[in-house]
Amino acid sequence: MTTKKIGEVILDVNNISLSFGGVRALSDISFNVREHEIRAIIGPNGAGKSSMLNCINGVYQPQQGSINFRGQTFSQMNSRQVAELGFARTFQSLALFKGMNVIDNLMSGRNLKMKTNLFQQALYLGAARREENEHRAFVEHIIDFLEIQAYRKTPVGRLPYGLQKRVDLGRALAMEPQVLLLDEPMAGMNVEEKQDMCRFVLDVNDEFGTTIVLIEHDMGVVMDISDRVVVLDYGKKIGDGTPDEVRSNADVIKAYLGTTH
Amino acid sequence: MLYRENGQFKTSYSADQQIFPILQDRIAMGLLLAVAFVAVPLLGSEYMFRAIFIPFLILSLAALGLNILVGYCGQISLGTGAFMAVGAYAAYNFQVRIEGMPVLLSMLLGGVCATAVGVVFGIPSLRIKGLYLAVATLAAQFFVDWAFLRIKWFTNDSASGSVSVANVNVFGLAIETPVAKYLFCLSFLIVFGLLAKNLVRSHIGREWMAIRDMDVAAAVIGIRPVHAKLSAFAVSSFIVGVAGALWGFVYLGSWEPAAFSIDRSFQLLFMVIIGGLGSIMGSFFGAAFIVLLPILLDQLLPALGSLVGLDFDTAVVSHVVSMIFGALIVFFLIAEPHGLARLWAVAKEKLRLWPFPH
Amino acid sequence: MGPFLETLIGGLMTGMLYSLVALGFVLIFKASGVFNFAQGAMVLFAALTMARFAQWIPQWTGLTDKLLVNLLAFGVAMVVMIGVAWLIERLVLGKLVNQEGITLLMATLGITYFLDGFGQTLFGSDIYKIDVGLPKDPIFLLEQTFQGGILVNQEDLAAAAIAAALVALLAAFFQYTSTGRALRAVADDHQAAQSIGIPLSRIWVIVWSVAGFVALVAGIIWGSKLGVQFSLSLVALKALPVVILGGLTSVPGAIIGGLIIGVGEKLSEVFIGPYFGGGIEIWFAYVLALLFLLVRPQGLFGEKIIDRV
Amino acid sequence: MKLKSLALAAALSAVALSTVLTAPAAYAQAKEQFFPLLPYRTGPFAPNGVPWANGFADYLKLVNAQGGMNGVKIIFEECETGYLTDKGVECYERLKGKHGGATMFQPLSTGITFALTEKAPADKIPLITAGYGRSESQDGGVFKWNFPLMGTYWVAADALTQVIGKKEGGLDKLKGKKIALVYHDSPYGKEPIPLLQERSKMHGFELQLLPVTSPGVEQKSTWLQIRQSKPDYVLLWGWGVMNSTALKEAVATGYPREKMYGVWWSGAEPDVKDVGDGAKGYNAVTMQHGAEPNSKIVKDILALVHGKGQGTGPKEEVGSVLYMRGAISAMLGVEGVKRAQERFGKGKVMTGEQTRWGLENLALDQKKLDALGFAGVMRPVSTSCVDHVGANWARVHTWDGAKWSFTSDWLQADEQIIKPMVKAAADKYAAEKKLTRRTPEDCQS
Repeated sequence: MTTKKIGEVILDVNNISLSFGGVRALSDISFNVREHEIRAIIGPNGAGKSSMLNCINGVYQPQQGSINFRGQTFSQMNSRQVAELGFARTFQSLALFKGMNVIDNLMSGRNLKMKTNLFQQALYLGAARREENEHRAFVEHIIDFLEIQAYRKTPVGRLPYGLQKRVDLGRALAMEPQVLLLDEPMAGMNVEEKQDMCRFVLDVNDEFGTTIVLIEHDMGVVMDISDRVVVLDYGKKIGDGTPDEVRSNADVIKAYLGTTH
Repeated sequence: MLYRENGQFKTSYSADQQIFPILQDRIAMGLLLAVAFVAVPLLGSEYMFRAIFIPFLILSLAALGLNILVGYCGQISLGTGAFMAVGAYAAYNFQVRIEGMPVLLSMLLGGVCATAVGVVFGIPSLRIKGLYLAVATLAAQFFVDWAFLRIKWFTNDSASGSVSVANVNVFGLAIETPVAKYLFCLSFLIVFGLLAKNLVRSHIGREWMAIRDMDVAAAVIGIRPVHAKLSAFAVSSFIVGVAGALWGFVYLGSWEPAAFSIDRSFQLLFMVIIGGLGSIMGSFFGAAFIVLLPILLDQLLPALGSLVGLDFDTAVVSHVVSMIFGALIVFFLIAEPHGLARLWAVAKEKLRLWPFPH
Repeated sequence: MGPFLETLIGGLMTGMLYSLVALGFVLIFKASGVFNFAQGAMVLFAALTMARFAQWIPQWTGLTDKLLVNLLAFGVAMVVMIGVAWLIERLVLGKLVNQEGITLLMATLGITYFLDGFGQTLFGSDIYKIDVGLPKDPIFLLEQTFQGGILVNQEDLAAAAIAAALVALLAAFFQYTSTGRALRAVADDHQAAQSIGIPLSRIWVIVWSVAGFVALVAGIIWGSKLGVQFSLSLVALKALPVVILGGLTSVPGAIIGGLIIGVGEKLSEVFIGPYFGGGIEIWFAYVLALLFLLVRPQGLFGEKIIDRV
Repeated sequence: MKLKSLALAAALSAVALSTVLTAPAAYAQAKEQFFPLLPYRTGPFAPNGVPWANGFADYLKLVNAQGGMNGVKIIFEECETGYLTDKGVECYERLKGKHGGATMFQPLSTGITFALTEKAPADKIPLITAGYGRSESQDGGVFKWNFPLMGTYWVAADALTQVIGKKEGGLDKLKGKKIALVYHDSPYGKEPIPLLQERSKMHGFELQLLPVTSPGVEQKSTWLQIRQSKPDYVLLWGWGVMNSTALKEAVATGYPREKMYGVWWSGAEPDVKDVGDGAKGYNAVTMQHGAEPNSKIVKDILALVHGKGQGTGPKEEVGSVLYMRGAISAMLGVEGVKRAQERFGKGKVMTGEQTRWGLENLALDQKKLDALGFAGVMRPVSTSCVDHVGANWARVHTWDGAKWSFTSDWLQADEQIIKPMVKAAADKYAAEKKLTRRTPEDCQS
């Protein structure tokens, strides 16, 4: 991991504030993400971690602040745009397409890249068929990578939780993202599953060189795999730095490490 | 025993993405088509064609259209009848106003008009969801009903507001005899069924299902809800509109808005529910079920009644029919939310594994 | 001016009745998250029961006192409606817990068809009379100010009064009785309600019974206006735009929505209708609700929905 | 899972069964003439549909009880349409082949009539639409198979204008008057409009059109409009529950019932009975039918049908307005067959084609009517190749709070007005359908 070269800052989050009705979810959050790094966001429940990600990929619209990605500045993101910029994301509470099987879930990740129009698809000849096949081939790589070959045609609703998490990751990878946002990828997993997931995350990071922003509860995991960590508490940023710095940060200890989770 | 897929290895993705990946299914399908195109026309009685097959085929088409919207894209609509009406009346106008207009073309154009209307009434779906949308689509139903009653232009100024079409013929062949009508509708259904199947297995279909299953996640992977929902409304209304044109031109021959009333919308919705939400096959099952059941009961109940010595008058029968309908809807929603199509799949699954339970 | 006021008043009266039906929707939606399409069918069923028993009781018992007969019939109808509520919970809702709204909506469509058929099989499909002695003749106000005066339909007046009273009653029920509070708790959060030991199934039976009661009252009023007949079940279609406008979860919404729709529809028909050849009120109500939704998707008083991920 | 397989079984067996059952038994009985019935005993209009159907059935039973049509017994079968067009078409298809073929159809619905008008010629089955259906179809030159016997809605509307004219003391007095038409918003309700517009042009009265959305339980705004525009008369083209609602609203807005005139669908007991006194003074046109509790025919039916406990409906209903309507409609069908037998052989079973000739050459003079027991009930009917209506006489009856009783003598619709309209409409239809008028030779067939 030490061998990995961390690049320039590509994502810069400036003074984001978000509130629902009266409730402040995030107040004045700023942090940045370097290319190829693994950036963790930690914090107790309700600290606003997921809201942070939701702001980045346009599910929520922050009231203040701006997000800068590779020199382009956005005050508000829209999901489509973000996806086109090369962001992909997984969800804390699974957000798979329950009615579809594994392949279709992963294929849906390729949607942005599929260009044939409605009529071509209706006829399903030439271009449309070719397109399907190309992307199917790519999806098969991901299936192999995540070791879920056996479940290709299973409706994801029927898969065990751990595997669903993998499919969720797979769908994100299918988008060939530059930045991968992971919302508690290991929540609710047993030790083996966690180890597998860690392996996948690290492999993605150095095989494809994908930049990763992840939210995680499990301190052990976070400290092991991430290069830098942001700590949120009650919507405020209380710490930012390498795992070691964060570990020794007084506020963080008070707010977070001290408490049990 | 014959129904096995082992030994059939897929060597290409296209092979794996076929509509019927299993050889036996393809054979069965082939046989079915042969029966539909050859055997039925030879054997079926006129009553069967006029009273069962033709309405069945046309309503299956409509159900297919509705299923794309409700079953695949998850946008409930109680206004299907309206879109059928638009298709029918638009086709009628193309027919009577443009000299020498080929019927086939006017029907498709009818579908196009339905598409336009469908998209307009689909726009609310971008703002409002689920139950609210259901009510919004009722607006379409009532408005369209009214428009065709009130605006004389649509009905070519016929005094009574009901319209009738001249003898339908396609490429010089008159669609007059029951068999001709049957084959006409059948080919329509098969073509559209195929196109619909292709759509739902390509990326547009995945967009629809993504929106249906988890719209936020769909947005995050770059699917535009606007595009997905409106395209679903468009495709759905097009098919429904063509079905409407067929219903008017081929089945009724002469009609009034009441032929596309809100009851029709519910009937179609039931077909989709009972047949199977999100299944092309299901649309056909559902249509068959809902077309046949009342006819069957109509004739069965009095017979049964006379056995036990009471005679149902027609009123009681039709009330009982509506009771049975209601009960069945509930039954399916509880026992098998995916409808007959799912039962079919389950049966096939069992057959494939037979004699082993799992 | 006179005609306008007249129409306005007429609209308000009708609106009151719409609210009454809409109320049924809202109650059930609040407590069980079910968009109960069957409300109209319940109105018909209740009214049929009432009408027929009001007719049969004298035949069987020889009772002649109209008030007494009506009361008895009312009692019977109420019992029947509670039975219906119980059966619905038992056979349908109980088996569809935690299903999506759409599924439940469709289930109630099924219930609608069943009740329509069942009611007419039991009670026949003729026009039946409910006579609870609502006054029929019109009264005229301000005859000196406006030539011809302003017509007010006494029957509507009475109906509106009853409706208003009923609403007050229900409001009180929700505020001050323990059951009412329990219902509100359930409405706010099913899990929470269960955790503090409120059995959902019983709550649902109660809510549906209350809705049944509302349906019965609505049925009696509409019935005595129009005669009890199949078409009564169509008043549900008139109430839909009301609930949508008012917001599915709000009792005041149902009332205000009802009034808005009632007035809007009558004014539109009387003053705009002629330019379109008339008959516009049925869709006008819906379009009104629809346009409103585009501005405020959750309706007038509905709670805002936030997607959580 | 058990449930599921059960459902599957049910579904499959349903399909299987139906294919067996629904194939009509196309064997011909000896000496039995098949009369199909397409009533609606359900839905919003049931209250009017039921007595009609009962009268129809009872009359056929009476004919059988009296030995049939020159020895040919009638068998009949009902198929509930619920007034739904597609259901009606299915019924038609189901019944037309049965029992050696349907003699004729009486669809009892404008919508179904329109649909069947397209199908009947191909199947060679005549359609009797006595008093309803499409008005232009009285032109036998174009509508070979339609028989709107004893008048159409145009005849009804024309008669009503005349009555009102009389009341005002001459049609010329209608100048400057205002007549409102409150109509059921459907082809049925719209039928009278062209004729009334014609009349209003002639006599210079203003015609106000007030559509009521089906089924017509919501009429407040309609009657508020009437209250504001204060028409001198209101014509009610309503139906089923719409009629009683209209009367109630009239009471509620204080519009005088004496100035309301209904079409015959709005002028029967079910329409007024639950309004009771409120409807006192309300008038409606009748097309040669009406409450005739004392006529011979009613006595016969009571004696020979209900007397034997074979009555279709309740005894009290016999002789009521729509019951009589049904009975007369049935009678016309039966007489059509008898007339056909005169040419094609007494005591034989008539085909649809033969019956069509019979209906086209009906000659029901007073003598025949008296013999049938319709003395005083109706006037002679005689049809021809060009004229499929046979008679255009009507009377008006009035509700006195308890029963209907006639308040006008016989009126005849004005052919000078109707004829050209019929011809124009029929030609338009012929043009649309690319039909040519029948030739005189064809009339002989």
